[in-house]
Amino acid sequence: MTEFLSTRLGLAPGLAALLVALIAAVILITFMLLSAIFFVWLERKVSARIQDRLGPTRVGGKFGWLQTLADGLKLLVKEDIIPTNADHMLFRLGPYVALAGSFLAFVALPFGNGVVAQNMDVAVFYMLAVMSSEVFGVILGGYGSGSKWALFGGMREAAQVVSYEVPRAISVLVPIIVAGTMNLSTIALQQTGAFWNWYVFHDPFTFGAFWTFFTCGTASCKRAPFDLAEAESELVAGFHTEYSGFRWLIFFMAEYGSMFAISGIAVLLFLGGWHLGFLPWELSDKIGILGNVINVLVFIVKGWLLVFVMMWVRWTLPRLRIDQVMMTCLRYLLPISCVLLLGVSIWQLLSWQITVLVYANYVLAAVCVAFVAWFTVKLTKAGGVTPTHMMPGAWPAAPASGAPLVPRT
Amino acid sequence: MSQATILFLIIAAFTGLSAVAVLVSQNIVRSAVWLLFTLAGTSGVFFLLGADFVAATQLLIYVGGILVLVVFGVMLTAQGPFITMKVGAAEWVIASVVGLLLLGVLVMSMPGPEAFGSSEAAPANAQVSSSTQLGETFLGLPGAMPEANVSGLPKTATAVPRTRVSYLLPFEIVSVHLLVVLIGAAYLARAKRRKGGLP
Amino acid sequence: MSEVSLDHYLVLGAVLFVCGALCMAMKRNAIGVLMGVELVLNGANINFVAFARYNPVFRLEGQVFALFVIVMAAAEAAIALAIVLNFYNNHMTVDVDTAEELKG
Amino acid sequence: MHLENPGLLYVAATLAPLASFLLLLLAGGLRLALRKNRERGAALYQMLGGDRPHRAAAFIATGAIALSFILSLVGFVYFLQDHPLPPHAESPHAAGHPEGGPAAEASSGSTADRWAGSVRWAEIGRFNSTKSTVLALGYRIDSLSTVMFLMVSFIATFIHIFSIGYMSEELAPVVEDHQVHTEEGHLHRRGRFGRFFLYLSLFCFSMLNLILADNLFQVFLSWELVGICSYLLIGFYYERTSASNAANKAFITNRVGDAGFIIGLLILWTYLGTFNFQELFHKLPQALQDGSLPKWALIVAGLGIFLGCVGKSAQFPLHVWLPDAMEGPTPVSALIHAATMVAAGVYLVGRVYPLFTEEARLVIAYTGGITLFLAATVALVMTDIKKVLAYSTVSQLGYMMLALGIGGWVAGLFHLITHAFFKALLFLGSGSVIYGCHHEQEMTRMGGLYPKMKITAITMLVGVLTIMGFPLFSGWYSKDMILAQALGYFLVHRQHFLLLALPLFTAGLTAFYMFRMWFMTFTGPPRDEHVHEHAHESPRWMTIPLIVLAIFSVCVSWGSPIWSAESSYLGGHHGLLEMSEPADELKNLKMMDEALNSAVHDSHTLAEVLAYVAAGLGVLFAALFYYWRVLNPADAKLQFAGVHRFLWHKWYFDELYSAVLVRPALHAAHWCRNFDTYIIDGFINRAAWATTMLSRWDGIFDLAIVDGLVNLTGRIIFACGAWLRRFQTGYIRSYVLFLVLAAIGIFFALTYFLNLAAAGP
Repeated sequence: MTEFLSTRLGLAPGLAALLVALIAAVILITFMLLSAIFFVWLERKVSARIQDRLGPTRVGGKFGWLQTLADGLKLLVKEDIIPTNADHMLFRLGPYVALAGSFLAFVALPFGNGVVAQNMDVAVFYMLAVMSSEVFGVILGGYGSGSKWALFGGMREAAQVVSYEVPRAISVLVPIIVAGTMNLSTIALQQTGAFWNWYVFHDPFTFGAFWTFFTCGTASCKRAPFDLAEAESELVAGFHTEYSGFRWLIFFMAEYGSMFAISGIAVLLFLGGWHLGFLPWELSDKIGILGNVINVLVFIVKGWLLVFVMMWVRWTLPRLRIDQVMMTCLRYLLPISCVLLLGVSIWQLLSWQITVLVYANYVLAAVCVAFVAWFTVKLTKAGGVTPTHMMPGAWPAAPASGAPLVPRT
Repeated sequence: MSQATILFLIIAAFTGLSAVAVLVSQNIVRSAVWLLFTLAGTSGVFFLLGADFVAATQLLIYVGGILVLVVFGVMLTAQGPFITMKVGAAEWVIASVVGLLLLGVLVMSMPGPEAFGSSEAAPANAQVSSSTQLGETFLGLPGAMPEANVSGLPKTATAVPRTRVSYLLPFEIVSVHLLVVLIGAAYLARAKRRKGGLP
Repeated sequence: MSEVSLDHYLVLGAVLFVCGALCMAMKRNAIGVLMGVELVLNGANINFVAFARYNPVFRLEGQVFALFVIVMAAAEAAIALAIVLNFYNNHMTVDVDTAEELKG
Repeated sequence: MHLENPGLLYVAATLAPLASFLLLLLAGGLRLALRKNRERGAALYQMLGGDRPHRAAAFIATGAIALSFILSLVGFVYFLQDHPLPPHAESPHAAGHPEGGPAAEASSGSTADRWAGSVRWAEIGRFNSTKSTVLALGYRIDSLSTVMFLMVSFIATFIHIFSIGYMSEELAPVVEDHQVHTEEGHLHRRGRFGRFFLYLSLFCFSMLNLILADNLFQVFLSWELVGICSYLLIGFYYERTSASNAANKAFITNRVGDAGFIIGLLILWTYLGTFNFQELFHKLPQALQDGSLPKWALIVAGLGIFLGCVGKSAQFPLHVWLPDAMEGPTPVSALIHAATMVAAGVYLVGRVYPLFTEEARLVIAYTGGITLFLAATVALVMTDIKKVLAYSTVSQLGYMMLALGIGGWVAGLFHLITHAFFKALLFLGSGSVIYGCHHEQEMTRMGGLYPKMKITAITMLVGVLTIMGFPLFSGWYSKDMILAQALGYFLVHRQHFLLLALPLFTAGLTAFYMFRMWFMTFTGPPRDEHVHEHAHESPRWMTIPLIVLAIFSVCVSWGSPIWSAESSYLGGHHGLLEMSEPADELKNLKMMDEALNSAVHDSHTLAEVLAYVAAGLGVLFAALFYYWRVLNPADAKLQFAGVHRFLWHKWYFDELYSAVLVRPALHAAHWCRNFDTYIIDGFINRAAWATTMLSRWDGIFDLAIVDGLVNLTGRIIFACGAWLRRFQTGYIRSYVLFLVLAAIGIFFALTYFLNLAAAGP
């Protein structure tokens, strides 16, 4: 593209490169914004459904799918308040630092085969590094607010994120050892083919590493049940207590952006990247640009699915205590991830000699498919039934007339 | 003005000014923020120099780790009055003079373009070492190991037989060192009851 | 200035180095001193990586040394922060000028 | 059965109490050592009696002394076999004497060898081979020894038995001493049953060894040993001030006597070079003749040894300790301070009788005379039952000394034997009374005890009658002999009529005060209802010795015929004691006074009559005062108030000694201390001051010159350091600046030198 600009349009090569970079940045920003809008709507609907409510229904016709846009407009016109005690510079700087951390991660995130802003050799490493600096914005915001609630939130965030970075990085190493590269595009291309080629099914350790990574990712995105930094029952609203309007919005964009970035890494490392999972070849190689479009859509849907899982978890599980959060990391996730790392190294060494191990992915994939099938059947069967019999002591829905009111035992 | 030059100028200015801001900033948290920008800029410089891995490491460890720790330390200890920690104007003057002297010395002692022969231009991209090569060097794989030339002898000197060096052992030493240091730090910073009880 | 040369990077490294040294000399806050140390190390790192880029002989050593320096900086920061916390526990401040017990 | 060396029986008998002593000492010491950690040696500790004093100590000691008695009894039988008594028909002091005739010489020599022996103990003065002197430990048994030995071991045995009962209070683990008051009330201490018998055993050994000895040095050793036993036993209740004072008094008083004894020993050693009695007596005439031993030296030696005897036997100037010695337990009073130890002085005078010249003997006689009168008068007014007996003892000892002084060797020693029995009896009787009255010693609180303690009363009456000289009781024989001797002496030496008057008068006094004691104790209405109510007869451990001693007090000197004093088996003509009278030695020294002997022989009947009269008068007055109560003792006391006070204060001897001896001694000590403080210490202080001044000058030199140099060096270095330390500001930031400056400086220096090098050739 740079060549196209410089040769056809006669731009200076340096200027052309800058222009290309600018275009890529705009696309990515737009994507982040749009996905954030979608996520907010999704979150409201998901939480409502999980809580037996309807959620937004009116704005934008059906399903209230313009509700987020309305909210955003409202936030944009709200008064921007900076507290007197706040450190103005840090207070202003905080959201941008957070957003920058989140956004910079997208630079190395491949959406499809070659659809990437900067194809880096150390893309995974880079993304983790950049996303870990997102916390700095939170800390700055928390400290700069001049409020103790915000300070507490920032401190918790700092402790939590720095701690969770360790098991997250180690569990990322597990598929990297299998892949032998840190280039995300290469990793995704290695998983071409049916879904049993995905790294999550590669061996038991990568399977475990997926869950570990996803848990740590949830925690580093400060999503529930690890959202201690904004625990409203304890800290009003945590680090963004004093924020309002646009700056608050930016924090949320950063959060949803990093949610998608984490989901994207998980998809690329474990879930086959942009591959559909049943085609034996790389789609873009066969049908060109259309294949690329399909790949990008597949990738985005996969990412959204994982984001949906995060929301699902958020509205299902209660929040942990701060000491439980730290204990979960240091006492469970860290040893587990270390064991996984050790195990996958040994597995890789052994699978050179014991060829049976190479076929472990079929077994794992089959088991998972069977489990999902069984679970789906169970879910469909249980659907629509008011589970009164699951609540001992509850009255039956409609006691027969004249029958004695006897509680079920 | 190529793209690399522009980028270099932007990033170098950003980094250098941030470093100066670290120095002159009176608020320690602001210093930390400027330090963050300095470090991030340094990482950008590394990217510019083609050292992706070092740059990412710089980001991960410095920005994500050390700096958070620093801010953490600031917040843990930021209760005392900062006013008393001001330094006098005389010190500023002395320090500036000394700093300028030092800068002058450092600039004067630069090797200059003729030091390494034809090095006025950066080598081609092909010669930039990839992170894989770096990893293989750390692992001590025979093909990837560089020739031992840490002394940087000029080419005019008589050729000395060069053996290849491996960084596996130093790497292990450094990792053990890091572990020891972390344990030591945890021990040093563990919660201790202050003598005489709390005020 | 048509092309970026080694000297430019070295000047940048020198600036960082001088700023770090002055930071160590000027900041009364112990954590400020620590920041100065980090700046000095970064200045050195820039030099290492620049040499690695511009001198084919140093191609890998420069980066390796930069990595070692970064790791050492992490260790140093951990220790230094532990020391600062202890210092704070003992002196109720992080002003390094109060640590003058060894004054001659 | 024939023994080659029957004298060894006596040696064995002597050593038996020593074995007992050592055994008890070992056991007691072991127990004391174990007491601190009684858990570790629990078994052994409990076997040794644990915390509680053990009765076994008494059985061991009593068994040992009983063994001594049995051995001495066997030895006595052998002795009698070897030394048949001469028939009565033979004239006195003639060839019939066992050691008299030349024919008997050889046989007696060999006989004497069988009854004597010695071992070398130590050699003294062996500067060259010619002049070395051997100190020997030896024994020599003659009739005096056997009789004394028998008497001592017999009385000691029964006193041991008596003590088992009397000291039974000491068997308790904790004894409360009612006479000692501390802050918490009465003193509580451990029982000392075993210790008592430990001391008794040591005493028995020492006393028997004293009797057995064949040389003066051994006698002196034993002398000191019995002295220390006496000291320990008087101070047995050493927590009581009176007891410890009495013990000290006895000990110190005896030291005065022993000083004389040592002087005598030294003189004899110097001039004769031996301590052996036989050798002494053998060398003496020769030495006197050739003038190697001056007469005055012999007199001094005799008086010196007599001074020792005065101390030990509580004679006139040194008699003050004996009444106080009654602070010890009553069996001790009976054994040591009545029967045996105090008699040792008399025994020694008898033993070395040939050493006393005419003048010395006169001194002895007068000393005895004064003593017997003095003590008897004091005994008149004493109300403490044991004090009465103590003064009685002193008085009787005076009789013995008197008898020895006027040539009645046999009479004196005869009285010694009989007195031992009846005085032991009396003391044990008094002990029984005291025990029965719960340690009440004052006769003024007794009275009417006869129905309560008949055995004690009757046996004590026997003792009183014996001491009074009632016919056929043993005291009658010996006292008659003394009075007869005195009468005979008076008839020969008319100027010494006091030596007759005093014993005669005192015989009456004796009867008076003894009956006074008996009447006050056992008859009449009780003076103290409390004491009377609680009085009881003593246990059998105590009454049996009383009965046995009473029997012996009566019949110990019987002979055949029984009514003739001269025919007493023990002390009569050709009796047992006469066998060992040093008649030959006296003859050799021309000291035998034939006229006196015949006079004595003739005056027996008259003496008897006089004694009867005196004693009868004494009894009569005692009965008038205390039995029939015709006369009131209180009136007498008022009428003779001055005399009574004089006697009550024991002739003011204690006060006299205090004024004449004790206080001057204290003043002298004070003066000596002052001399020490002001003169000697002053001199020393001056010397020290001079030394100090010298060292001060030395010190000034040291400080100024030597230290000055050292300090100057130090100060220079210190100044350098002080200047340099300004650069160590303590501020880290300054150090960083210095560092940077140093780097800059090095850079410029390097550049300069490199340029120099480049510019150089």
